[in-house]
Amino acid sequence: MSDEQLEATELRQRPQKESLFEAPPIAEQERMVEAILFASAEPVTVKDLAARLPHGSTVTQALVSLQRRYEGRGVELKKIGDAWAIRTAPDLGFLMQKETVETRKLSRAAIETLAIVAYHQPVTRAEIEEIRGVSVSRGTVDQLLELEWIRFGRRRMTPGRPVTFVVTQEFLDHFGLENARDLPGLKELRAAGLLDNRPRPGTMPGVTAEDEEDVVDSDDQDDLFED
Amino acid sequence: MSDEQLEATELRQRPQKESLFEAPPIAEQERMVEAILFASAEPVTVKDLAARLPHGSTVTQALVSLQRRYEGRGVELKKIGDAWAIRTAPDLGFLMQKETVETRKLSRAAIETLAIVAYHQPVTRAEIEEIRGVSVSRGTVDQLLELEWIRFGRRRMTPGRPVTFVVTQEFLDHFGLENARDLPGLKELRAAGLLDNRPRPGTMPGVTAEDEEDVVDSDDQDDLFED
Amino acid sequence: MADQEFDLDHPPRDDGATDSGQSVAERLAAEALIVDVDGFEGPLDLLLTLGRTQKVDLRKISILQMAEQYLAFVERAKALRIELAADYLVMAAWLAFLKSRLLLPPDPTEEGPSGEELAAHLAFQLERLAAMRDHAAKLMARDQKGRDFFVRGVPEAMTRVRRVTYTASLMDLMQAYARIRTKDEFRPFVMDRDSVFTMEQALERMRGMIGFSGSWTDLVSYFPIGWDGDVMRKRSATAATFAATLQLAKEGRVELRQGGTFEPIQLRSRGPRTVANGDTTDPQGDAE
Repeated sequence: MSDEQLEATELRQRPQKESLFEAPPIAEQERMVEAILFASAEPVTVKDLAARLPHGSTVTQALVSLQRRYEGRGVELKKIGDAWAIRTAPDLGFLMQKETVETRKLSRAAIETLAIVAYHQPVTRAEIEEIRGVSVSRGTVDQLLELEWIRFGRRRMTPGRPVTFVVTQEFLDHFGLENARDLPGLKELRAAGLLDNRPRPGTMPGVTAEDEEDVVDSDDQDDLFED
Repeated sequence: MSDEQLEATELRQRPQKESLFEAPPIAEQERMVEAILFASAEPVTVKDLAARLPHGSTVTQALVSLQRRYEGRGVELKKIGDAWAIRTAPDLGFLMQKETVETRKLSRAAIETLAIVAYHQPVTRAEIEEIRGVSVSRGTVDQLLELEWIRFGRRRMTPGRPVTFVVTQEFLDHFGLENARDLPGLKELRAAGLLDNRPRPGTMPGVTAEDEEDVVDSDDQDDLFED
Repeated sequence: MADQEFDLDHPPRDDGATDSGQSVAERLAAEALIVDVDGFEGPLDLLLTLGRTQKVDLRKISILQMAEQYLAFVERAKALRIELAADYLVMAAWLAFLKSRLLLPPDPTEEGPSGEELAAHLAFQLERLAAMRDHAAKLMARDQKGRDFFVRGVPEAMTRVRRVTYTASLMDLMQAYARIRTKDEFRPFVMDRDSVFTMEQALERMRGMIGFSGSWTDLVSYFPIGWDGDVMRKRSATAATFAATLQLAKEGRVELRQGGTFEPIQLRSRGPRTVANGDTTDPQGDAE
C-alpha cells in the first residue's frame, strides 16, 4: 500500500467518527486546498491541510484533482515529501529575473558534501570525509545546515554514536524533488555499487566501527530509498 | 542604468531577434501572466507585464482570460488600482487563520485580586495588597484589565489620589451576576458551606471571633452589601 | 590487472634524464600540478585528477601509473621545497607501499590484503568520488527554487489566533475571597456551635467543681456562667451537664437523685470513696 493510499484510507475513515456536519462538496474542498496552498510559500503537509479543512474532507482526493487542474498551467502543484506546494512552472523561469533570489554561491566542498549527504543519507561526518578524502570543515556543514538543506538524523548505533546527516524537505523543495528516491541517477549509482560503504581491505571484518556501520547503514538506506 | 532599464532594453531588443517568431499563443501568454502574478510580491501593472512578456503579447486579453479561469476558484485575479494580483477568495479567508483556543484557569493571585475588587470596589491597589497581605504584581492587574473583568474607577480623593479598580459589566456577565452586590457575604458563604476552611499548614486551628469581617470591612463594603 | 598491463604497455622511457626513472611527461605533469597544489582538495582529489589524465574509464585506470605520477609529484614538490600538507605525504608513503606490493611477487608469508585488493579499493574510492562529483553537478543543474521556479510572492502568513480564555467560576471567586478573609483564622470545619456546650466541656467543668460539694446541689448550678439565659444555650448546657453527671456517677464520683418526674436533679460528691471500675457502678435507674 502506498503512502497515498494509506492517507486516503485514513481520511475516509475520519468522517465516521468526527463529523457531525457533512463535509463540503469535493469542489469546495478543492477550492479550500487551492487557497491554502496559494497562500503558503512553504509546502503544506497533508496532515496540516486536513487539520485546516472542515472535518470529513478528503484532502488527498482534492489534491489529486487540483493537481490535474493545474497541469500545463503557469503554476503547478508539486508534491514534496509528504507535503504539497504550488510553484511556478520551471520553463517560465526566464520571466522571473525580478524574483530571482541571489543565492550565496556554494563552495565546491559544500556542493559535494550536499550531494554525498543526499545520496548516502543517513551519513556520518567520517563517511563524508572518507568519500571526499579530506576533512569536512565546520563551515561547510554549517552552511548546509543554515540553508536548511541538511539536518541531523538519528545517531548511528556504533561506538561513539556519531550523528548522521540527512537532507530536508527544504532540500527536496529547492531542487524540485518529490522525495529522495528521485535524486538523479540514484538507481545507477546503487547498481554500480558506488553507494556501498566498502571498507578498506585489511580492516578486520566484524571488528571495526566501519563494518558495523555498514550493517546499520544499509538498513537505514533501504528505509529511505526503497518502496 | 538600473536593472529595470536594462531589462527593458533587453526586452526591446529581443523582438528584433525574435520577431521572426509570432507572439506566443494566448494560452501561453496566460500561463506567463499567471506565473508572474503568482511569484510577484506586489501587484503587477499591465505595463510591467507587457514588458516582461514576449513582444507582441496581448496582456489585457491574457489577464481577462486568466481572470475568467479563476472565477469561483479558491483564489481570484484581482485588479488593484492599475495593477493585478492573485488573492485568496474572500470567502475563504477563514482558512488563513488558525484559531487555537486555550482554556486556562485563572491564577490564584488573579482570582484573589479579582475577588477583592469585586467585594471591595472601588478599591486601590494598596488596599488590595493590604487585604491579600502580599503585593499585587503588575501582571496580575494587567491580566484582569485585559480580560475586561476590572477597569479603572474614579481616583480616590486621598493624598496621592490613587486610582481605584472596579469590576466591569463583562465581569458581571461572566459570573452571571446582576450586580456586584449580589455577591454573597462571608457569613453567607460560611453558612452555605462554601467556605473552604481546610487549615493551611502552619495555621493553628482555634476559636476566633467570627466578626472580623466587620473590622476590616470598609465603608465601601457596606455600600455594597447593605442596601 | 591493469597495472601489469600498464607496465607492459608503457615501459619507462630511457631518456636518462631522471634518476627515478620517470618520463619527461610525468615530470612535466608533476610540475604542472605543483603550480596548483592549492587547488586540490587533498590527495584523493589530486589522484583523481591524475587518473583522469589517463583518459580511460576510471574502472580501467592504472593505479600503478597513477601512483608513480603521484610519487613524482611529491618528489618534485620536495625538490622545489614546497611544503606539502601531511596527508599528501601520508598518501605518498601509502602509494609507495602499494607500488611495491603491486610490483613484487606476492609473498605468501605476508599477511594482509594483496596489492590488487588495495589498488581495487583505491580505484573504488576514486570512482565513488568522481561519481559524487558528477551527481553533485547533476543536482545543481536541476531546476532550482528561486532560480528556475518560484514560490508564492505574497505568502499570506497564517495568522495564528491564539485565544486564551480564562475561566473562573463564581465559586472560585467566592472561595478565593473567603480564603483571603479567613486566612489568619483557619480552623477545622465545624458546624457553627455558638450555642452548644459539649459534654466534654461539662465534664471538665464539673470535675473541677464536684470535689467541693458534699451536699446535694441542683444540677443547674453547674451550668457555665451565661448559659442559663438563652433557651438554646440552656438546653445544650442541661444536656451536656446531665450527661457529664451520668459519666461521673458511672465513675462512682457522684450520687444523683430526683424527687419525681420533672423535679430538679440533684447531685453530691461521693467523696474519696473507692473509685471502682466502671462496671461496678450501680444502675442509675433513679436518675432516669
